[in-house]
Order: sequence, then structure tokens, then C-alpha cells
Amino acid sequence: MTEDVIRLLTPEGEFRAHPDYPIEVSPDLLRQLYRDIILTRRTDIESTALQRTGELGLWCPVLGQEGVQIGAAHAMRPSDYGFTTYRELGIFHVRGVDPVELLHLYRGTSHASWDPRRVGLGIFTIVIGSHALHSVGYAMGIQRDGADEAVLSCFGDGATSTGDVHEAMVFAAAFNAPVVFLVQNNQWAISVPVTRQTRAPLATRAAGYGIPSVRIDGNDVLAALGVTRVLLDRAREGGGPAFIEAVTYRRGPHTTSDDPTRYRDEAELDHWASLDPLDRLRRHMERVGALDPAFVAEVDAEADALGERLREAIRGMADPDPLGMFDHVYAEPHRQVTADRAAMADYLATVEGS
Amino acid sequence: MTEDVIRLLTPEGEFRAHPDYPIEVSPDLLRQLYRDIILTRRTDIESTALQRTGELGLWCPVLGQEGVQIGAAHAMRPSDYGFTTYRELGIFHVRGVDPVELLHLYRGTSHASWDPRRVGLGIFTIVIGSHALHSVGYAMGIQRDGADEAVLSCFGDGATSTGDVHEAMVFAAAFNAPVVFLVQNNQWAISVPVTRQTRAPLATRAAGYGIPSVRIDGNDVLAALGVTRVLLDRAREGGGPAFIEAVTYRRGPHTTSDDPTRYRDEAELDHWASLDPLDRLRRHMERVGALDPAFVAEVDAEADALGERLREAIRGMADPDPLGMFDHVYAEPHRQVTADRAAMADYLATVEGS
Amino acid sequence: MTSMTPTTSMTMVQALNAGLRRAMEGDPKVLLMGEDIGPLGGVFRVTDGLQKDFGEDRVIDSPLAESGIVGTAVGLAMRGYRPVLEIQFDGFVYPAFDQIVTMVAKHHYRSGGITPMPMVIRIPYGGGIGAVEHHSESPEAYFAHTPGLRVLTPADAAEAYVTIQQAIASDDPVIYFEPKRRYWDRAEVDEVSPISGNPWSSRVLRRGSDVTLVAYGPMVRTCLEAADAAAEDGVECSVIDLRSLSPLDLDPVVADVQGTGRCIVVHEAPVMLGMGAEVAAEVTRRCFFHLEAPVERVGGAYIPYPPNRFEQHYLPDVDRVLDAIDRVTAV
Amino acid sequence: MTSMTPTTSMTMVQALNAGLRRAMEGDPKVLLMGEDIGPLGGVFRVTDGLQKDFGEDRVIDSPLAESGIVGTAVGLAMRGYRPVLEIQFDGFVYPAFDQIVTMVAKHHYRSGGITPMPMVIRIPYGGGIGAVEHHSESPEAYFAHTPGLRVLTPADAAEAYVTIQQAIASDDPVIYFEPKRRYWDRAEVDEVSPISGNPWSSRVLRRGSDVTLVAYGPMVRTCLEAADAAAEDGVECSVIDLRSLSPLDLDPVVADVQGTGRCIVVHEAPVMLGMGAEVAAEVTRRCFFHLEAPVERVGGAYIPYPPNRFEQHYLPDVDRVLDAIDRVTAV
Ligand SMILES: Cc1ncc(C[n+]2csc(CCOP(=O)(O)OP(=O)(O)O)c2C)c(N)n1
Ligand SMILES: Cc1ncc(C[n+]2csc(CCOP(=O)(O)OP(=O)(O)O)c2C)c(N)n1
Ligand SMILES: [Mg+2]
Ligand SMILES: [Mg+2]
Repeated sequence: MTEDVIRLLTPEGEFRAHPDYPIEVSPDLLRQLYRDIILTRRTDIESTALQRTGELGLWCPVLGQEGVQIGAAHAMRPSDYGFTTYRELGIFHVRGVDPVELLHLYRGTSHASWDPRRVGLGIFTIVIGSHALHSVGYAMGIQRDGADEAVLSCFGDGATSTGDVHEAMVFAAAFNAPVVFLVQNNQWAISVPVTRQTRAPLATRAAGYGIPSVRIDGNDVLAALGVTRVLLDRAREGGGPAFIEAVTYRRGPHTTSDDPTRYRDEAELDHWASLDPLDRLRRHMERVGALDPAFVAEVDAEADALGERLREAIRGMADPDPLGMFDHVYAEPHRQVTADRAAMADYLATVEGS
Repeated sequence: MTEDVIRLLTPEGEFRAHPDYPIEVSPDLLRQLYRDIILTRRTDIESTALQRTGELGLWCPVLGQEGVQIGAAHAMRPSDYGFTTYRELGIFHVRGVDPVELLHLYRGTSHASWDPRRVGLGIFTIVIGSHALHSVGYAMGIQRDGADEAVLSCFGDGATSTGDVHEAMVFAAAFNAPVVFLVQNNQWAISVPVTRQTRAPLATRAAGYGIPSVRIDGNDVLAALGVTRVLLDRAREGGGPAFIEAVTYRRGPHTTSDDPTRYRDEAELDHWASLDPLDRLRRHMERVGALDPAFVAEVDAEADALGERLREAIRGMADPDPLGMFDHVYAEPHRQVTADRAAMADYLATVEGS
Repeated sequence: MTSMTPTTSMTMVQALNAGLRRAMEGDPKVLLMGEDIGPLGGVFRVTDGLQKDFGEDRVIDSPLAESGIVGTAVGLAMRGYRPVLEIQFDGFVYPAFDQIVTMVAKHHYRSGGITPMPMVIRIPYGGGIGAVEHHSESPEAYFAHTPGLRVLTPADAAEAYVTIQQAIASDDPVIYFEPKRRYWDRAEVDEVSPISGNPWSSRVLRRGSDVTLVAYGPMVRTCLEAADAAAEDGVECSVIDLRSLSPLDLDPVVADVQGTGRCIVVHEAPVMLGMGAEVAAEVTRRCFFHLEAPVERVGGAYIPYPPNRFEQHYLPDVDRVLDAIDRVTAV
Repeated sequence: MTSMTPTTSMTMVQALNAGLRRAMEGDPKVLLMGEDIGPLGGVFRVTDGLQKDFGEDRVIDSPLAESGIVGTAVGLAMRGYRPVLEIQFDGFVYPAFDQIVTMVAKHHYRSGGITPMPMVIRIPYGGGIGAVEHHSESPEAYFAHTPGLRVLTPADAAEAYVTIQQAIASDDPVIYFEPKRRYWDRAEVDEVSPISGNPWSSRVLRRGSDVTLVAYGPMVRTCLEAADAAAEDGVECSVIDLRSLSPLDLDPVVADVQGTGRCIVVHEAPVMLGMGAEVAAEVTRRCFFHLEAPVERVGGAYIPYPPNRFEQHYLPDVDRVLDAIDRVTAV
């Protein structure tokens, strides 16, 4: 399943250059990637814990998919734009989303996960597949602006079955839009295996639209970085859309509400745990001597601080002002909203008064 | 554009056997196909004329596409089932739809074009692409019945952009449904050229779902017959879905309301007129001596009779009983419909009474 | 209920599961399709164990595509099957809206009565469970405004057990809205008696002389509780469960309002063009000279379903209903 | 209209074309997208000549995919563009329903006010032109029931010229319903004066003391004609054009009904849960002690739009409105 993929880092941590996807692997880069994985993983763990204690309503674990996410996010320029699903903590992290900001959504105080203008990342939607079209439209806007930018559009294997992802590919090809689609094939859409979505590798879908595609090892952070960078560059230069299938695995439950024991084997999990993207990176860093104990300790301390900050920010966070729910339904005043808000204000006043 | 296609009959009318698509070309078969094209073309012409004189509200000419339609329809067994668009007169004809029945729809007296149980053909929908899913569902039913049947699912090049056609391919592949998709790539979706829907040949779409595909010369009635038959047989035997792109051309307007001079060149038309499917068949029949004058005259007479029958049946056809519009909204009684019908009956009685 | 028929205490989830099972046992043409309804048993476990017992051909885990689920079901129905579909959450029915509105709703009509479209589309709906966006919506008015569909919503487990089977038995397509916040409420379910009764009618659950409360689905329990509370204040309320939103049976409401002269309709969906608008318009037309006060509508504000920390304020509750009772009795 | 401003006689198609042109001239961020809107100029020629003058980057012939059209427009709007989309016919908006309801309507809200969604979705709607299936529907209630959208519908060419520009100028998404049977009606259009007025309000077109007729889009002309006919019989009607279905401005209706005591709402869409339900419910609430008769609703039956040889009976016409006037004045 992972044999026919582009891979720059073997499971044993050996680097193998690929002529089409050149990448300069400096110790600084390695340390950056290492740090990003560690911090992403810490937020993931803390968020699961916060959900368990009732502070969050839900959490979508990312364990196992950090490699592709962090690699791909580093392939983006600050001026590029991204669209993702809920399960892309690695990308959120690299783009500079504050996890506290993100957790507002899972806390239930806000639908908005961050300010897209600051991080160059559209707020995500839970409606599967639908943002693939937004990506293409945004890329068509870039084209019309003549800007030197491109879009990274991420979705899951399940999403590839939706009509919207198809129409996104059709539009991207028709208008030669500067967008790179990145499918994280994590083998499952909740309880449904990827074999129910397709019997050919997902990467082969692209050719039918005249879009080039690449299948990569999604647990190899360097492959994700190298391949995505080449394809984003190509898109920026007018080369048009491209498609990446990253073969990876969701090792946690679909969400904290899920019970994966109902549908999958422990053995599968063990196999993929042995391909862990962090372990692989660590092995490589050890090989090249880029992982000194001081650095490791520093990152661990940073992760501890992050965890503590998260817990403090979320625990017992106050509920919002009820009337806040009427804000921003429209950009301009709307009679029905105004009236409903006034009625609610009156009602709340009565209730308080009584 | 038509060079890389499967073709059994050259434009000059020469037959060239293909090892994968064996076909026995008897004089009887040729005469049958000839007759079908002539009669289809006559209904097409008569219907356009009936629209021009106001007897029909609309008509969708089929000129140029009769080859693929009649060939494919002959590949079906009576027990097979088909789903089509509005522009498939050749298929309607071969399956035994009475054109008078069909014209009810364009006359505006009925939405239903025929009794699907009799002709093994779902009534068509104008909502582009949506019936591709019905085809797959029907085929899943065949599978569950363990029946020796298959489905032919026809749509246009424009339809391939819709989410529903994509989801139909996904489901067909996932369930290995006995369905053959047949795209009539007639180069245009109203005023939009096929290059706006795709930059790769449409036939290449199929591989991404793990579905085999064939690109055929859509103006070659024998290729349509031979290829469709092999793929329907394969589907019936459990081989799963297949996909055919028939490269052809709509030589008339999109509908009688359309003005194609706004968007396409005369030269294109001339080119495709030179590839006319009837001319090609005729040339072949002349070569093999299967086109004697008596037969030609007999078919012409049959066509004349058909034309006259159509004109007589349609011209001045009475409007339906107004209360008929309340019939069949539901299979079982429904309070709101009953009430609205009663109110309308009362109202009509008042109006008549006054 | 006073008879000797043995009953079982069940949650609504269990009742639906039992009802589906019985329908599948009774008719081999009934099959289920949806996302995650197989080994997982659905995210709410409504189909728990059914794939194990009826096989993968009758309990079908679909690809992730709602238009695909409904569209292929149209084909299955044309072939003589009776598909029962699960849409995972209310907010994910929209990709299937085209198939539902243009095909499911219209096909019997457009075929001139030749091709029935027996299909049930189950949709867990409504708020109150602290869910994330798109998991708490009440889109029932879209469907009830669409001729050709039937729309049914059970208020409790006993109702769910019976009406899911009646929906499946209907030759018409039924949008079956399951009030997810009531999924875990228990009721006594009679699994023994033959299924009977007309699901396409309203149910009078309580009679009172002062105010008529009209609700359906999740708000029925809320209204029953409000009626209890009002009774303590000396205001006697009728409570009527519409149950079927299409057809809409207002006869019992009209009869009751002719006595009480006061009517309140309660639902979670936005008031603007919600079911309450139809009830108010039609009850007013039929009770014009009996009404002491205008029909009052209690429901969602004209805003998208808010983040869940707002939902206690967004959703109608007992206090909001009592407030409306105060208003109509003050006129 | 009595001023010296020069006006031009235009059909509604021409007025829309002129309005689009002016909006595109005024703001380079405005762009058009849809099926067949380029060289063909749209099946109704509303965009005739615009691609020639503004180029293929601003007048975009899309692939055949409605969800794709609306979904990519969402991305364009996020990027700062103001897309104006054409859905070819009412019956083909449903494949885009998910994008409209879950994204277009909610995005400004869900982004916490950061990302506006200025977008106009033009939809030729309604019947009366003898069209085939799916070409005559009136789906406006679906959209007006959806918080986050604005819904506008012009009744004549002069209105169309102005309000299409106002819709484009709005930072909110607008579903713009064009009454296709009025496409070829002419009116005097003022292309000179600056665009002014509040489109999100109802217009009183005629004042009469006996009955208030409320309509929008295609039925405005029908009501004006009915009012003329009624006047000959001595019944004086007001005629109010709602114009905006969301927001819905019932103030002028309420004020008028407080005088007339009688109100009739007319639309093509099914009466059940149609705009008339909301108008009836709300006008009754606000005019409870002024109404002499219940608010009457004249509209489509609870059936799919029938084959066009039935449409003269299906569609409300002057006689049906007069019949309703008889009914309300008889009370
Ligand atoms: C349109 C839609 N249908 C159903 C769902 C419910 N749902 C949430 S996540 C999910 C599976 C998604 O799988 P995939 O695309 O592979 O992403 P992953 O969760 O594996 O990252 C489903 C079915 C949804 N959110 N949206
Ligand atoms: C969902 C939908 N959108 C738009 C239309 C309007 N329309 C009717 S036919 C057509 C073009 C169809 O092109 P194609 O699929 O190539 O079939 P052809 O007409 O060429 O046979 C369009 C856009 C429609 N019928 N349905
Ligand atoms: Mg997945
Ligand atoms: Mg075509």
C-alpha cells in the first residue's frame, strides 16, 4: 500500500534524494520540523484530555498524520493560502494558528477557528469536500489578480467521493487554477475503509482531468515538503493544478466520540505505529547528529508550557454573552435579526428581573 | 479529435473487424440499422417542424448522433434497462417508444414520456447528470436480484462535470455494479465547448475509478453496437462497470430555442456533416450490396407514414382536464392535495357557472 | 396502555433499531444504506447489529456522498426495492437536496403514477446536544414545502418504533426526522401488537381549556413539561403533537383552538417561514372568530444555528413557552 | 417620474443587462459566472455582449456544475471579488443548495464577521412561459427561510435595473429571483440618476381602502391588473410589492391592513409554507384587532409544477385574485 510512493526518508531514517523533488536538508530545517511535530502532538494530546474532562465538546485527533501536514505546510509561502479539514492541526500549527483560538470552536463558543487574514488559511468547514471548491475559486482570484501565489487544498480520502471534490478538479483544470490538491489518504472515513471510496489509487483520479499527480509516503515529512513545494512553485508559475495523494494513517479515533474497535484491527494500528513520522524523523536526525539532548529538552519544555497554557486558557472559560449569537449574521443591518435580537434582549431582561 | 477511437466502419464505408469487438455484420442487421436511422431522423425532422408551427413547445434535435444511439441501443437485450437524456431519440426508437407518446412531453400535456416497464428505459430527466446515479442504483438492484441483466447509462459531455456523474462512477466501482456508462461527447453543452469541461479525453476519467473505458467513433453505428455489446455482456457476467466515450457531434441547435450561430463556426458543421453516420452506413451497404432500391423505397414510405401519423396525432391535440394535474402526486392519499384539488374543482365550477 | 400487552422499556435509538429490524424481517425488499451504518452501527448506533444479521447487501455502508446515497436509492426504488437511508446529521442532507427535490419528490408524479418511490430518508435533527456546527439544524420546512414528500417526526420511543415501520411501508417517499436530543429518552414500546394507527395525523397528548400548545419532534416533551408547569399556575394547556408535517393534519388543532381560543406553536427551526407560519396562517383562517389572541410562534431566531455554548438561549425551552403562555393569556 | 430625467424604454432583460454593465464598469471586482453566459449571452440574453466588452476573465462561461459555480464563487468572494452568478433556470439551483445554505449563507457568521460574502445569485424563476419540467419553479421560500441570505425579486424593468445594482453593492449574499415571464415586459428606465432607495423594503404601488393585495415578482403585475378589475366593480385595492423577501418588510402592509382590514397574499409557489404563510402569520399578529377577515392566500397547489398545458390553471391569475377578493369582502 505504501510501496509505489515517493519517499525521501526511509522508515529507518535514511535520506534518499529524488531528482524531481530536490530539497536541502539542513539541521535547522530538521529541528524546525521536529519541533513542529512535537508541539502539534502535544496540542493533540492536551485537547483529547480536555475533551475527556468535559472542557471541550469534541476533538479530532491527528496522531499519525503530522508528517504530511507539517511537511506540506512548510512548502507554502506566507503569501500562499490554504484550505483544510478539521483534522489538520499540523498545518494550523505551522501557519501560526494559536491552539487556544482553535479550541474555541471545540469549546462551543465560536464557529470561527482563527482570523484567516493573519494566517493565510481559510477557516475550515465540517461539510466534507465543500472547501475544495472554495480553494479553486480563491485560486481563480489569485489568477485574476496576477499574484505570485498559490493555494494548497487539503481533504481526506472520504472526501474524494463527493461531487464537490470532482467539480473542484473540473474547474481547476478548466481554468488552469494555481491550486495543489492534497489528499490525506488515512485509510478511513470514520468506519469506512478507503476501498469503499475507490478501487484504484486515489492519485490516479487526477489524470482524467488532465491534472498531474504524485503519490507520496504521507509519514515522510520530507517527501511532503519536497513534493508539495515543487507543485506549489509550478502552480505559482502558471503550470496549473496538481494533485498529491499522501498515503498515511489515522491512528487515533475519528473523533473523541468514535469507537474504532468496532471496525478495525489492532494489527493494522501496530503496523502504522511502526511507521510513525516522528520516529522516522528522529532516526534520521540521530543519523546526521542533529538531535542533541539540549534541543530535545528545550522542545519538551516548550511543549509542557504549551500544554499548561492550553489547560489554563480553556478550563472554566466563561460562556459568551447570549446576545453575541446575533452578531455578524449579516454584514449590513437586517430587519429580522434586529427584531429577534431585541426580543431576546427583552426576554433575558424579564428572566433576570424575575 | 476522432483519430484515437475504436472504429469498425471507416468514413468511406469500409468494414474493419476489431479483435476485441467481434460483430457479425449480416445484411439484415445493416438493413435494421439503416431503417432505424431513417425513422429516427424523420421523427426528428417532423418534431422540429411541429415545434416551428407551435404544436410543440420545444424540441431537442438529434441530427448527427443517431449512429452511436442506435448502435448502443441494439447492443441491449430486451431485459436490460437504460437511462438517457432528452436527446436520445435513436435509443427511444429502438427500445420501442412510440414518438407520439414521447411528444406528449414536448406538447406539455405530460411529464412522463413513456411507460418504463414496457420499454425497459427510465423516463428521462432534464436535470443534467442526475440519472447517472439512478442507473447505478438500478444496477445494484439487478445485482441483489441475481438477475442476468445490465444497465446502459447515457449522458452528454456537459454532464461529466456534474458531481452526480462522479458519484455515480464512485458507487458503480465500489459495488461493482453492472452498468455501462455511455458519454455522447457531441462537442457542445449548449454554447460551451467540451474543452471547458475537460482538457483530457473524457474516456480517461474512468481509470481513476478503476473502471475500464473505450473511446469510440460515435458516428459509426457498428462500433457503437460492437463495443457496447461486449461491455454489457461483461457487466452481466459480473465484470462490473465500464465506460464508453463516443466522439460525435450535434449538428442541429441545442434545442429549437437555441441559436448556435452565436457560438460556433459553419466550418465545424461541414466537417461533421461529411462524417454523417447514415451516409457512412449507406456507403457500406452499397459496397456489400445490401441496399436495394425496393428496400430504400419501403423505408421511405414507412418514414412518410410515420411523419403523417405524428402530425395527425399532435396537431390540435386537446388540452388535458385541469384536475388531472392533481393526479399521482402521491401513491397514497394526501390531505393537502385532496383539499387543493377540491378547492380547484369548486373554483372551476364557479368559473364555468358564471 | 392499560391492556395486558407486554411492553419493553427502550430508548428511541433502541426503538428505531427494533423497528428497522422488524421491517427488514417482514419485507426482503427493505434495505438500508448510509455512511457508517455497517460495523459501526451508525454514529448513533441506530443500525447496530443489523449488518451482522442481514448482510452487506441489505445494510450498505456507502461511499461518502449524500447525493450518491439518495440518487442510487432512487434507482433501487425503481427496481422495486424499499431503501431506508441514513443521513448522518441534519446539516449533511443538503448535498442530496437536488436528488430529493427533483427526483424523490417528483418521480411518482412525473411518471404519471407508474413508478412509486418508496424510500425513507432518516435524518437525526435538531439541537440540544452540544454538538459542533452543522450537527444541530432543523431543516424540516424545506421538505414540508416540497410537494411529493411526506415528512414524519416521532416525539418519543414508542412513536418511533411504530412510525418508522409505517414510513417504510408507505409507497411514498418519507423524510423521517429523528429528534436526536430525545434519542436516549425511554418509553414503553409494544413490540407485540400489530402496527396500527394513522401516522399522517396529529396526536392530542393532553387536553386543557386555556391554551393549545402545538409542537412536534423534540419540542413535544418541552411542551408537555411547560403544560405541567403552567398547570401549577392554574393555566390548563392542551398539547398536540403534529407528528406528520406533510401531510399536515390541523383538524385536532382547529377543534382544540375553537375551545381554547389561544394557540402557541413551538419548534427549533427559525420562526420565519418555519412550520409555525403555516400552522398560524391556517389555524387563524379556520378559527378566525374563535381566537382571543393571535397565534403565537416560539422558535429559533433568524440566525444560523449558533455555537453550542449559545444553544440554551437559542432553543425554545419550558421558560420560553411559559413566557408565550403569559403573552397569549394576557390578551 | 414627473421629473425631467430622460428615461429609456427597456425590457426587463435589457434593464438587467444595463444594470450588470454599469455594476461592472463601476467596480473591477465584479465578475459574472454561469453556464452559457459568454458568447451566447445566457439563454435569456441577460448577459448579451458583456463577455465581448469585459473579457473572459470577468464574464466566465463555467463548466456544467452548479455546486461548482457557487462553490468557486465562495472562494472568489473570499479573495475579494464580487461574483454575480447565473443559475440557468430555477429548477437547476438545487445542486448548489448545499453550497448556498452551508457556505454562502453562513460564512460571514461563522467567520465571526471577518469574511463577508458579497455574491449575487441570479435565478430566472416562475412559470407562465410554457416551458418543460424544472423550468417554471418558485423556490424562494427555501432561501427566505435560510438566515444569512438576502432574497430580492424585481417586479418590473425599472426595479430590475436599480435593484440588481444594489444587490451587487451589498456586502451580503443576495439570491436574486428574476420573474422570467416578465422578462419581455417594458418599463421606462432611468439610467442617469444615481442609484438610490432602500431595496430591502416593500413598495406601495397603489392605495385602496377595501383590500390589501400583497405580491412580489411576477404576481405584482397580476395584482395590479386585478386591482383595476376590482375597481370597476367598486372594490378599491391597495397593491404592495414585497420586493425583498429577506429581510421582509411588513410595515407598509401592516399600516395598510390597519386601514383595509382585509389582506390577500399572492404567489406562484405552493401555498403550504410559502411566503404567504409568513405574511399571513405576521400580519395577523400585528393587525389582530383590525382584521375583518382572515388573511387569504392565493398560490400554487401542493403539487409539483405541472406540465405546461396545465399552467393556466395552476398559476394564480386575475380571476383567481378577484375570487379571493370576493371571499374576503364577503366576510
Ligand atoms: C457532507 C458530509 N457528510 C458526512 C459528514 C460526516 N463525517 C464527518 S467526518 C467523515 C469522514 C471523513 O473522512 P475523510 O474525508 O477520509 O477525512 P478524515 O476524517 O479521515 O480525516 C464523515 C462521514 C460530513 N461531515 N459532511
Ligand atoms: C443541472 C442542470 N443545469 C443546467 C441545465 C441546463 N442545460 C440543459 S442542457 C444543457 C447542456 C447539456 O450538455 P450535454 O450534457 O453535453 O448534453 P447535450 O445537450 O450536448 O446532449 C444545460 C446546461 C440542466 N438541464 N440541468
Ligand atoms: Mg480519511
Ligand atoms: Mg454535449
